[in-house]
Amino acid sequence: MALLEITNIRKSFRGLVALDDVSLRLDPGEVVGLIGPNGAGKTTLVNVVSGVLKPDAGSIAFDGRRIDGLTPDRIARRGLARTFQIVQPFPQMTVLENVAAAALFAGGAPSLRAARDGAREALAFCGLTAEADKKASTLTLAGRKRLELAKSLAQRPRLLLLDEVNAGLNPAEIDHALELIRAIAARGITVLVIEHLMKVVTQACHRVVVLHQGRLIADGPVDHVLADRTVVEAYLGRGYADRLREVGP
Amino acid sequence: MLWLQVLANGLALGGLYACIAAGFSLVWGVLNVINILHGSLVVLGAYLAFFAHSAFGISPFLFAPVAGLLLFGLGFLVQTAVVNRVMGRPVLMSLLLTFGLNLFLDNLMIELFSADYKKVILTPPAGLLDLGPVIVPKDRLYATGLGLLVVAGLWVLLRTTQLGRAIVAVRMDRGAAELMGIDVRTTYAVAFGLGAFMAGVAGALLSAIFPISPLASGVYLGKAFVICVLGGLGSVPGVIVGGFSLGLLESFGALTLGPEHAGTLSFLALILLLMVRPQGLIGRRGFE
Amino acid sequence: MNPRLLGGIAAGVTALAAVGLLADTYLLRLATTFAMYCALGLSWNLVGGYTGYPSFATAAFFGLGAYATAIAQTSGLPLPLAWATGGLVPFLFAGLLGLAILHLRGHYFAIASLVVADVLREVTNSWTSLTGGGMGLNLPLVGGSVAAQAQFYFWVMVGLALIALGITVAMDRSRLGVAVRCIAQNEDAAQIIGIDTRRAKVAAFALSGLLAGAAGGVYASWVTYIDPSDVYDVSLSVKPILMALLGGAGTVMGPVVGAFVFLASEELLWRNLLSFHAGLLGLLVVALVLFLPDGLKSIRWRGIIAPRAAPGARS
Amino acid sequence: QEVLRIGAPLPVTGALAPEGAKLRQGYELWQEKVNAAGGVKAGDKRLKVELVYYDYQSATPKAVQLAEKLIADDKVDFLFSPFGSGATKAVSAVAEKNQIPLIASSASSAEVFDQGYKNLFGVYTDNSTFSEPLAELVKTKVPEVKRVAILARNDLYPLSLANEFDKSAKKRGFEVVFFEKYPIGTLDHSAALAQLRAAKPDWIIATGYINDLILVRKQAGDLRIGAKVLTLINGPAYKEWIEAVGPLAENVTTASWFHPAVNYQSEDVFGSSKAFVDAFKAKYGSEPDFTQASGAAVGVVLQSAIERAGSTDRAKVRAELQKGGFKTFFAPISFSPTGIADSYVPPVLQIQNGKVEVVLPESLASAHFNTGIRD
Amino acid sequence: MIAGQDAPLLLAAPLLLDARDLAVSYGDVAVIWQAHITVPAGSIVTLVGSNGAGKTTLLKTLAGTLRPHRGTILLDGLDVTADDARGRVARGLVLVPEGRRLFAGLSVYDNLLLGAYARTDRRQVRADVERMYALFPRLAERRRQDAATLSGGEQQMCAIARGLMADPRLLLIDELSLGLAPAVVEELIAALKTINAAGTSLLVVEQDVAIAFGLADYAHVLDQGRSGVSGPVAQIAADPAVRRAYLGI
Ligand SMILES: Nc1ncnc2c1ncn2[C@@H]1O[C@H](COP(=O)(O)OP(=O)(O)OP(=O)(O)O)[C@@H](O)[C@H]1O
Ligand SMILES: Nc1ncnc2c1ncn2[C@@H]1O[C@H](COP(=O)(O)OP(=O)(O)OP(=O)(O)O)[C@@H](O)[C@H]1O
Ligand SMILES: [Mg+2]
Ligand SMILES: [Mg+2]
Repeated sequence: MALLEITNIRKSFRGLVALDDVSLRLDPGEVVGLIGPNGAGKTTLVNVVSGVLKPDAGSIAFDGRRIDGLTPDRIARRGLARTFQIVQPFPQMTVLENVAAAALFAGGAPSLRAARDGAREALAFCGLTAEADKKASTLTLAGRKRLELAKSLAQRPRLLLLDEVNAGLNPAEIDHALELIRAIAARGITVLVIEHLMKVVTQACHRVVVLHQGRLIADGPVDHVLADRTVVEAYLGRGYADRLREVGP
Repeated sequence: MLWLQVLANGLALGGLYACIAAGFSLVWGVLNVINILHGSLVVLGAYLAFFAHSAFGISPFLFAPVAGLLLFGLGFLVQTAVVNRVMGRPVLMSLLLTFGLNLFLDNLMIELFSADYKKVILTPPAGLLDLGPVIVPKDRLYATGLGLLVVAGLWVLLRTTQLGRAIVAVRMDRGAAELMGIDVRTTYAVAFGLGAFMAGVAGALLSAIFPISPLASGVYLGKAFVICVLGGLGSVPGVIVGGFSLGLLESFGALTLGPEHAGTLSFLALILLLMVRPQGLIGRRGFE
Repeated sequence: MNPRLLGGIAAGVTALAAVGLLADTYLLRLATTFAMYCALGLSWNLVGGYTGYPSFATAAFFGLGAYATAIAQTSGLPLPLAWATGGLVPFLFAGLLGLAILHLRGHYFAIASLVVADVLREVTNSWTSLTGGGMGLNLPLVGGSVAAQAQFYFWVMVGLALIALGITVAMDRSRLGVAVRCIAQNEDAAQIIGIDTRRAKVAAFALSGLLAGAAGGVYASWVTYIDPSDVYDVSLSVKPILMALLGGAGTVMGPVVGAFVFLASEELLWRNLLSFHAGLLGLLVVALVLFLPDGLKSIRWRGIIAPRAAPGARS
Repeated sequence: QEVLRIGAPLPVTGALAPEGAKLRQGYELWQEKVNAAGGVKAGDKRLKVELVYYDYQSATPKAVQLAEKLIADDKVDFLFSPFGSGATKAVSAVAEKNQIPLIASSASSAEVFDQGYKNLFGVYTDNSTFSEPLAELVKTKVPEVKRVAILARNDLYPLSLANEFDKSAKKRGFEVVFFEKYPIGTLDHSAALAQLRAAKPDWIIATGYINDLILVRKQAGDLRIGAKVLTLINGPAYKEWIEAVGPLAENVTTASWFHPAVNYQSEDVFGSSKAFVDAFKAKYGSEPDFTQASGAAVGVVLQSAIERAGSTDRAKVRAELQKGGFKTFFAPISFSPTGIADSYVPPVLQIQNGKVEVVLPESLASAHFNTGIRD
Repeated sequence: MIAGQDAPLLLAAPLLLDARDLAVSYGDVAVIWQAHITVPAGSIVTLVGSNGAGKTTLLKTLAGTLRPHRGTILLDGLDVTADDARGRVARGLVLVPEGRRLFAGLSVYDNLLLGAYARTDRRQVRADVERMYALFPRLAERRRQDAATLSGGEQQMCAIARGLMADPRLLLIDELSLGLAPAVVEELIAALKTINAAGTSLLVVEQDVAIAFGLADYAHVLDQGRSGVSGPVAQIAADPAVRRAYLGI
């Protein structure tokens, strides 16, 4: 059975159709890449799935139960976690407190102490242990992105939606991030990765889907999709093909 | 017949109400400061007009721009010296700050002018506009007309000038505004000064209609609140709509439910509106 | 429990007991007022300090509690039950009100909560058959000498302040406490990590209503005469905010410390100046906001003696 | 020299600040006069008058708190009341608990005095003493009056006054065609007045304070509302009111417990109403109104009671107060068993040619009653 | 170390920007210990460094929103260390900040006009707006939209366009390609090269070092708050240490 089943979702903003009849299915254990030009509707899709926005039409089922129309907190407690492209920390709390709060609520930790333990583990996993007692507002941009990731991991999710968590990393740091994603997948967590960094998409994902002007225009194995002419033209550009050759998929 | 008269009454108040609320709305929308001091500034404008009238015989309607300019200076100073220091801090801080200033100014005015009610008496009286079934006092007509005119002027200023755009930019992100080369502190001070200008004009206009006392500052503040929320925060067309809505709401409320409940009615309207449409009747973008 | 907090409470209770046993009626009245301010400051702190919603509804809850108690008491309910009514009615009211207005943020919430007291005042004014309208309501006197009555209400009010403190401590340490602190900092993020933000906000708001309402109830039986403009007075909404900010909003003891300092300075100004004390109180508020934005706790005593090097960051 | 300490909670700040300032002027004029004359005679002692003021910020609870402070900390011998009926009612409970006589300067609503307290004495007569003579006057002098309209401020005293007028009017067979309340702080009365005009009343009565009544009169003028009789209470007796409304003041009737136009011979420090008015003018440069006069009146009443008792013993002074029969510049004053003054009829006043004239009672009248007001 | 002693002398070309021996801290926390950076007139310089190295901090210092507690900043030979951000904008030094910082509630169009706030040549400003629309067609489509509701990548375009609207002599860009789709990055780079050719110098922070090196003439490395190697791109790109640390090779 599919873990997430998105069926015929539509969403528009005052006439602008951001999602147009999108259907997508994620199976347990998959790591799927979601790519598309700027403004294609990727973040909107994450917002609709996580309950931040209500879809105009269509349905979403998580683990066999409808979740469209539920509030974000209930969806989170069911085991669906997401990160924000524009990061959303609790700025005046320490990094540890930020993550512990996530463990306490959506993570279902029985006590504050258990939550802190869970948080430490998530921080270690994301390489933020040294930062644990800093105020979240003092982290660098990349640090805050990793905090987003640690928070969503502390929720012990079954499905994780990552919206450009690796933006702002240099290629060497991306290698490390790739390992992280693989480790998450190894824990049995299903992951949807939104990323403009093709290195991440090509090296971490089993499958990739492409959104363009609110419509799904491709869905399939990575090499297959990236060889598609429309995808290359709409999204990757000419220079990309050259560099792809350089770095290697 | 009665309805026509009540309609005229409501409309005759609308422009003046809009003028009372415009400065408050501007400061709220642009500086993100709920200026509790606003009512006291209105009263101060009224006193200035009163003294100008009793000492030199200047009509409050002519004096209004002068009162506005004097208060602009005061507002500019207050912002530069005090309010600028809490810009960008949580809502409560600026609220408490202007609350403290209001307490101070009100009591200062009581000390200086006493709490007795003063009144500008126009000689000769402005007279009435008799339209048969409907009678409208001319002093109200002047006040409402001039009030509307000044509000429209403010709108043009904010919409079409570089200053207007800078005022909004500073409100949205002061750090980024600095990076555009905007002088943030001066822009704040000008915006607050403009708010005070509107208060001064409104005060001078209403001095010909209502009795003046420091004790009335709360009443004007309350009106400004209601109008602002009714029309939409920080929006100039909003205060015009809000001003007329309140004028009509009060007039027809008093007619249908009795004057006793007219005030409650406007507050209830405000709460209901907040619940279903927090952006007000027409306000949308938090400026203009 | 934190030993310093415990020590502080113990010291406070001892001081209060001393006041209760020794003082003359006026001092006792002042101490009773202090306890009432504590309860109000703590009540506001649950919403304004912990949850970060700038509530101006304290006066509404207070007035509602006062009238609920007054009506219960005149219709023959014994005192403790009348006070319970005074707490419960605002508790339920705050819960319902919260459902209606807690989706508003920032200034909009502030306004909505501010207007509630006005609406209640007008309703009370017009509902003459139940509330006496503008004429006010007289409450039955409790028997006993002047001194005994003063003592009695002093202890009741202190009890209420301790209950408020207890509720605050319990919330501070519970999941609800974590939830509202998250909400205060970033409500969207709070919801995404699984916090039922609506429930948490409404719970904090209702508890705040309970405490402020109970304070209003005890107050009503204490002064034996209430009228709408007194118990729905906007200053009842503003003063608790000042106290909490003064002592440190979002902390357990902040409002208590703040209530003490506020009452002391108000009394001092008022005693020494017949007419301009309110103006000076205004200046005091201004100074407080400018120089102690985080309350008394932000004073660095060492820093005052030996100022530290100026920080490098400009803004 | 020994002192007589009197506690006086005052509304120095807040909504009642203007009234507070006036009361204080009255108190201080009396105090100055007595002390200049050597003080209050109590038996063979002469007591210097000392007034202890605190600001109760126009808030009733604060007034109650202060009364306790005055008794406990300042150990005052007697109390003057705060301003207005509501606060007086609340403070009278404290005075009663402590058995301290409280002289009320400004309470006239029957509700204040029906609590069975023994220590409360008010120098104003009951509100019905305004409505009864006026209604009688209208009935006899303007027989064509049939329809009455009442507009009242929704506040303890003005509302209670309006209710008295309602009763007095109905008692005489008038039809009350309009009776509405307006909330405190109303800026615009035109809607209510437009409705009132539509009811076509012959006699219009509006109650409130000076700022309300300036607005009511102006807006009634704006709407060209005419009537046979226009009664506004309290306000028209004030100089500020007459100045503020200008020609619209003509023929407006009002009533007042005291007015400089009355002249009583008295057995107090002033000697007569006229002497009081002169002393007031000399000190403050303007004519006293009834609030200022009532401030001095509570002083002379207390002083007379102490001098008759020959001591400051509270029980004895209370007994003298209950006996009554004080001839003061304010009016001849005695108290009913409930403590409210019942020994004089307040003058009915009318503005004629910009001046306040007494039209009732006949004994004090300075002019004839005129009917019709300009519209 | 004496100021300027080892400041890299890149060229005989006049230096547009010459910042020496900078030290910056947030409160008590020192972030930049010793940094030098120069931008020859007419060139494109890239600033490279790992996550948390202090790149953003350095740019903010150069733009005048942070004050260094040591060091001097010369613009065109003139000491601007004491000037605030406004003064530096007036001299042609403009920053596109990290996190975009668009004016929410204002349209894309208004945001662009605000970028030109300090300019007085009204007519040229209108023409430049059209130029930006040509450069980023997506912005032209969205010109009336509230900037806060743009997609992540659209916001980045708007921010860069707004910076260009100031008609700067030196434009500092933090995180150039963050959140941009590969095809857009390609266009942007081409555009920046055109703008550079027209006389605007650029100092760019870019995590994707491959992109950065493709764009810039010179590169500076910032390592844990201290200036490291610097020189022509070809030379730096060949440095094995740099390749290992930033290219993951
Ligand atoms: N609240 C809103 N109101 C109006 N338009 C919106 C709103 N939110 C998003 N949009 C528009 O919807 C489109 C899709 O936005 P979305 O954020 O989903 O794009 P995206 O695929 O995540 O792009 P990016 O890669 O740049 O982050 C964009 O054109 C955006 O401008
Ligand atoms: N406001 C602040 N207060 C305290 N420390 C801060 C603050 N902002 C940044 N820092 C710290 O300064 C250091 C450098 O931050 P900076 O943002 O300049 O790095 P960066 O090189 O831009 O990193 P990134 O590539 O992740 O954007 C980091 O350790 C960060 O935690
Ligand atoms: Mg996106
Ligand atoms: Mg950075």
